[in-house]
Amino acid sequence: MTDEDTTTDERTAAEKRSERISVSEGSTTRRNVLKAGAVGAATAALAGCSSLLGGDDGDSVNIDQDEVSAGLLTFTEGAAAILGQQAQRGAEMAVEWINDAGGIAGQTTMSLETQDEGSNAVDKYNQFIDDGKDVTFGPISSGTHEELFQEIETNQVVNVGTDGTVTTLYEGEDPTYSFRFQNYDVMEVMASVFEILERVGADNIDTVAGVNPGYSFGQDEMGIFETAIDRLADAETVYSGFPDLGSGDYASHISSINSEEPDVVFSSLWGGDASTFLDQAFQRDMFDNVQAVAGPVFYGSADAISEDVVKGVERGKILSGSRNYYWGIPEPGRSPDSDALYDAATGQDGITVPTAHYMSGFGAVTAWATAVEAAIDILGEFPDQEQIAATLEGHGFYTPGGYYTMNVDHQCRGNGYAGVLQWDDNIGAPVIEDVNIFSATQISPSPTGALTSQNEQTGEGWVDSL
Amino acid sequence: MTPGISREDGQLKIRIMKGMELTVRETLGLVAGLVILFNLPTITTLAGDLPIRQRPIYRGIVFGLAAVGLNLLLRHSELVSFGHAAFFGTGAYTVAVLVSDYQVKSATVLLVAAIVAATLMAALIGYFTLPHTGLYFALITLAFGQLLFSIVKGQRALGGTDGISVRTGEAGVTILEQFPTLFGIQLTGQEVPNTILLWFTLVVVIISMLVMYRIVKSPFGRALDAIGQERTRARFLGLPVKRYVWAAFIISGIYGGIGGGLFALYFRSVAPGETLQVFVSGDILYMAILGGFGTLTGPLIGGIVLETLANIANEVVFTGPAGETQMGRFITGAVLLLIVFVFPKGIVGSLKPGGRVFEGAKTLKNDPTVAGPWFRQFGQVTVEAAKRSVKNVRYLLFGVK
Amino acid sequence: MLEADGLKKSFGNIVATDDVSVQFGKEDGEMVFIVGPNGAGKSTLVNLLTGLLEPDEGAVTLDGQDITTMRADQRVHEGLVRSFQVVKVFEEMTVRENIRTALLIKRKKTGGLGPRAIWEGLFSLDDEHEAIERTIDDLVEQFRLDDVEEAIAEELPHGDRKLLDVAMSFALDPNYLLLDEPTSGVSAQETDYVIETIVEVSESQNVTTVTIEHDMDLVKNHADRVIALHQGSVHGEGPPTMLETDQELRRLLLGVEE
Amino acid sequence: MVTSSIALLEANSVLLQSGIIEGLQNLLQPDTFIVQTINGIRFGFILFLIAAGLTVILGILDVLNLAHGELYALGAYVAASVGGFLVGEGTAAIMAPPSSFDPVTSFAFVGVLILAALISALILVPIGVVMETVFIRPIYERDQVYQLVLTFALLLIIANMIEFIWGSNPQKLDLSTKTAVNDIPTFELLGLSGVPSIVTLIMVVSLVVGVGLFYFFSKTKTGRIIRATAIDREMATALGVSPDRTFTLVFALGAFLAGFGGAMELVRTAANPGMGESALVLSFVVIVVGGLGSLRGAVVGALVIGVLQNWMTVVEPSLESAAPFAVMVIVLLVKPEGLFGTWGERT
Repeated sequence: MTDEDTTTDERTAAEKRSERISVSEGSTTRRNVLKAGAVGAATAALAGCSSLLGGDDGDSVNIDQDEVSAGLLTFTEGAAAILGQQAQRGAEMAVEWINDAGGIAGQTTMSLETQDEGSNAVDKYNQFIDDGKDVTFGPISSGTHEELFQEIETNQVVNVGTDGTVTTLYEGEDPTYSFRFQNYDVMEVMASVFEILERVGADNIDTVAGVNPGYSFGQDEMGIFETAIDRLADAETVYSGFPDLGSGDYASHISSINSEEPDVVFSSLWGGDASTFLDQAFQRDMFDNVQAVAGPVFYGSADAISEDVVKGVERGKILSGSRNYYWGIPEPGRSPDSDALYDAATGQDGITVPTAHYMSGFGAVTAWATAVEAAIDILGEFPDQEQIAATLEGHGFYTPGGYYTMNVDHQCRGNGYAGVLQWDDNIGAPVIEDVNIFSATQISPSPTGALTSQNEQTGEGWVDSL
Repeated sequence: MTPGISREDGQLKIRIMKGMELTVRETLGLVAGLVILFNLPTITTLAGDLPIRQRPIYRGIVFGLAAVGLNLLLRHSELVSFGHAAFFGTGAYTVAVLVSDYQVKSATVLLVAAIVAATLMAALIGYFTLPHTGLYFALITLAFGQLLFSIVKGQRALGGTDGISVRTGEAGVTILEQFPTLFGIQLTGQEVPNTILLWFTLVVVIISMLVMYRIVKSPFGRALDAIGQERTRARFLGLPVKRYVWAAFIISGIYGGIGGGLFALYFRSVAPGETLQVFVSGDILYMAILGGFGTLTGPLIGGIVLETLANIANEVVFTGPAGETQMGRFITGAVLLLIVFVFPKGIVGSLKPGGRVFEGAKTLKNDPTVAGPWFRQFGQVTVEAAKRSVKNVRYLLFGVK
Repeated sequence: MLEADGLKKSFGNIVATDDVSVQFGKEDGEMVFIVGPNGAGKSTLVNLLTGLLEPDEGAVTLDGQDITTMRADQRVHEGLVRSFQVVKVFEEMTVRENIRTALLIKRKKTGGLGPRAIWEGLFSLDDEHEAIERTIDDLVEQFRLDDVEEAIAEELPHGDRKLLDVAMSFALDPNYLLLDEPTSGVSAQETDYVIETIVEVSESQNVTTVTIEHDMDLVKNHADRVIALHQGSVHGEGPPTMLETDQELRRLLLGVEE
Repeated sequence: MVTSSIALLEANSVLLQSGIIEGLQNLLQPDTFIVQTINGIRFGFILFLIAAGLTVILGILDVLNLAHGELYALGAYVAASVGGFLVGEGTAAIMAPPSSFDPVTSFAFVGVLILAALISALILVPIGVVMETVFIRPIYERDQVYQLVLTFALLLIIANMIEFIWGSNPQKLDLSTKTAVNDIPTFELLGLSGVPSIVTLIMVVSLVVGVGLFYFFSKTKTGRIIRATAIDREMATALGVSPDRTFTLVFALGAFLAGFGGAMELVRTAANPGMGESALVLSFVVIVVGGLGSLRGAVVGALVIGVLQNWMTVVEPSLESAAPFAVMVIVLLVKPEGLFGTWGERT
């Protein structure tokens, strides 16, 4: 127990903050340093509109809501837990920072309960609702997200999705309560496509191949990739394989690629599958037969990718995307918030480096909390679900990873990151070097923040029109 | 012969319909069960934090209905179907496709369509499985089930692995208005519409159970019993064995189709993993055995229990070498072991006269001291099994002296 | 007329029946016994005659129709009925239920066993037909099973199970009844009783009964005609006195020379 | 957004047709054909190791062991731990993977790797014994549905225990162990690139185990006793054979084979939570195609399914997972007893 616990409610959040910082300054332990960083970053993270922090002048409104409870659906079990664990830790970290800052608007603390979305996810979601959760976050799976979407609209409690990549999720729909922070798959595929064009050059690409997971996500990604690479580089797809999720066997696909010798291989394999695929491709000399292998989500399995592969493959041949977040941007040292989040995350159990999924959890919580603050600022009281939903539409906010906008189509957009996968001996994990930052307008149909009439253009239609 | 009360061999019997007479105990169980099910919404609200939820129980009811159908083959024709998800999935997908592609919204029409589709599917698959019995029957039904699963999950038009939503997707209409209707009532919103659909489902289930009762007590049911017990003899008694088994297969498929159709209406979304996959078929089979495949209501109760159990068991989390792990599958497995070794007649079968729980309770009531020997016996069996394993491992590793 | 012409059937290298031709009249109440040493092809012949096996050569005709073209239930409808060497009754049913199952076929008068019967069957209970219950009463009495009529079949003594098996065959109202060793496994005292009951009922119902039997005394006492098989061929056919006069047959059957 | 699913299905099937012809042309290019066939054979060998245990247990014990796939998965997980301990970088208790090819050390390393696989498979033997003696033995005489429930219960328990012990992240050996094997030239010597030596290793070792299995059943006394028990349980008992011990031995053998298959597969790929389920379902296909209870059938079935599935990834990837079941259905309809079935003849 530290003396923080004895602080009384009369003091403002700012006072508490400064006090804690001073406490940490007096100590050299790692934990306290982390905490100092964390608090600094929390200020920034929640300062999307700096005035929202209210309370700075000790004159906050009384919003009569001491606590909100949130539910997070994510993969805590099974092969996909490699992603879900990051999302969960990210969301937990965001909640921790918010509470360290005294809560939303300095008053309302958050609690977070996590459930596995692997089986009967919708049941668990409804359990959250039955339990009276004020907000829900998640899920990761695209199939679950589609199912959940209509439940959310029925229940009328705001949900901010962490992932759920399908392009079509909100197309042709008119969602009110359902939002998605990350992983609109057009964005990550287009980031990969532009990365490929940048590194290999459109003129050097005649043929492409794909190995993507054999379910809706993989088929979606490959479909978008094929269209885009055809429009932008006039390249032909010579091979397209869809191995089952978790099959662990890519021999036949790699053999096919070796005999076709395409210029570029595109693979949206993720988690353990991505690292197994890279291992086997390495063993079968696939990298000798192609100019580049690009994976929009390779970096999601940063913890599992083999050092030998990354070191053994010619530099620049493995291109990896990192969706809407990469911890190395802005460069370490240039943003205290980003550094603080990195330090805090790597201090958590089971996280070597925070990946885009870490940010999907962190960002979803931040999106909601900052929107609630914005609403409180306007209303002077705690908003109801409809008001939160209305505020979230078009809401812009900062995270340590950068600025994001929740568009009117309920799809959040931010910068996309992609670069060359390299090994870093210092952190014992792969990193992305020569990172290209693609702006949201470059890689997605709707321009950031602009209040265009919703869904006038589908993701697929946009890619097709390039 | 109208409903009424009669006294036979000194026992009070309650006649529900012609040929259907229940003991007082059975009647009380039935009434209690129905009261509980019809009042589920209230009960789950009162339960508060207790893990009693309507959705898993509903899932149990509709899968249990499929298990009741499967039981017609299992109990009477003694054929083990390992592919019953095919019919459940057919019913569910029929509803989903009709709603999303053809804007059909009437729940009753959808349910009839699910029955028709399941009938056709069962007729097709059944025709090819007719010559087989025993393990081959199980494996060929499994093969057809997995074939259907593999095909469906590869169809983009059916949403692939993500499946499809059970709503029309009409433009300019809110999501809530895109869902099916029952007798003109919009089946949306959490509280009331789900309750209406639950009640409707329970009525469908009651009718289905009464029909199944008539089927098994009819000459046709008798013929199925005969075919199951001694197929060759039945053939040489002039029973058209294949035609009867085919008919039974179709009827059992229809029950799967109704279950699947109701599933789609309630959960509003259909995906191959939860309606067509081989382990869904397995679950339907285990529901029948868990509840007691020698009984009419057993499979339905087995369904409710298995789903509720899985729901509760997953709350149990142990911390192992690799961190926190949900122990749901372990617990479900342990319960299935218990059924195999201690209560082979299943839940309902064990509660009936002659069943283990019923007789055990009677003995215990007469002489409470038997509990001691029971525990001792259980201990002895466990110790013996352990010794046997050790001995066998020793034999294998070091040879027999 | 049940007629076999030049039946040949082999299993691998073993010729079970070789050029066997036999005839049986329809509903003439004749008691025919098939005799022969083990491996003579008696059971194979019965299996061929009832369509359980298909001959390699030759044909079996029932009233002029080749029986391999008929379904098993059609053969029963045409009056060709059999029992098995190993008792095949419905073990988990009572005696009455067993016979009631056999009597299902009687429903041909009310719609047969086709789709319509299945449909109608769903709307009637199994024990509704009074006429059928009376027939069961008669059969149970004829086969002296009345004191065990509510017993589960698997709990009956072996002799009673055999009788039940035969009673079910008679319930089908056969024109030709083929019995594969109805006394196998039955105790010596019960054997007489089983055979006598069969003969009694056969005669009263004018059923042509073809029985495989090992007990020569019984054959002598009850047979109208004897067919002797040896190594798959018909060794001889004639009245039961044949068993006395044909020395070679006596040697084959009894294994002794006098 | 809403399109008639029927129209889409039709469009789909037209696409499929043109794709299949093109795919066939791709497959029939000599290099592709040879490499894909070798891949298929390797997969077939692994499938054989799994299916052999399943089919022998089925043929002799008359039990369809649904937990068999989990024994395979368990083999892979145990091998990840054992292999990591024996040959892992930094943890190597025996020897670390050599960094470049050198005949003596490289082959010695392969030997240690095989040893690790053998140890892993041996660890499964007592597990198999306990499964048989404690759980399965009491229910031999019971209705077949109880066997299905029992072995399914064991499946659930083992799968949950695997997750309890190893978690849900895939487990694999260091890539350097694989590279060390791949550095040894094998198919390259035949002028065929694209088949890493690890595949050769898996094929050779599986082949040796497979031949050993046939030798065991046809030439050794124990093997003959097992076969005699399979053919006539009563006769074997009369000859003084203890069926109990035979059954335990057979089950332990099945567990060993499945575990060994898992361990060999781990050398090439990673152990993951779903691997048991898919292996189980594919082994069903193998033993049905080959004929229930037939070891010869398992060989043929495994190779047919393994090779066919690999060809299918080139011809029409979307049919990859449906193809085995389509084959199974066709075989069951045309030759219900399987290609080498003897099962149907038993009563």
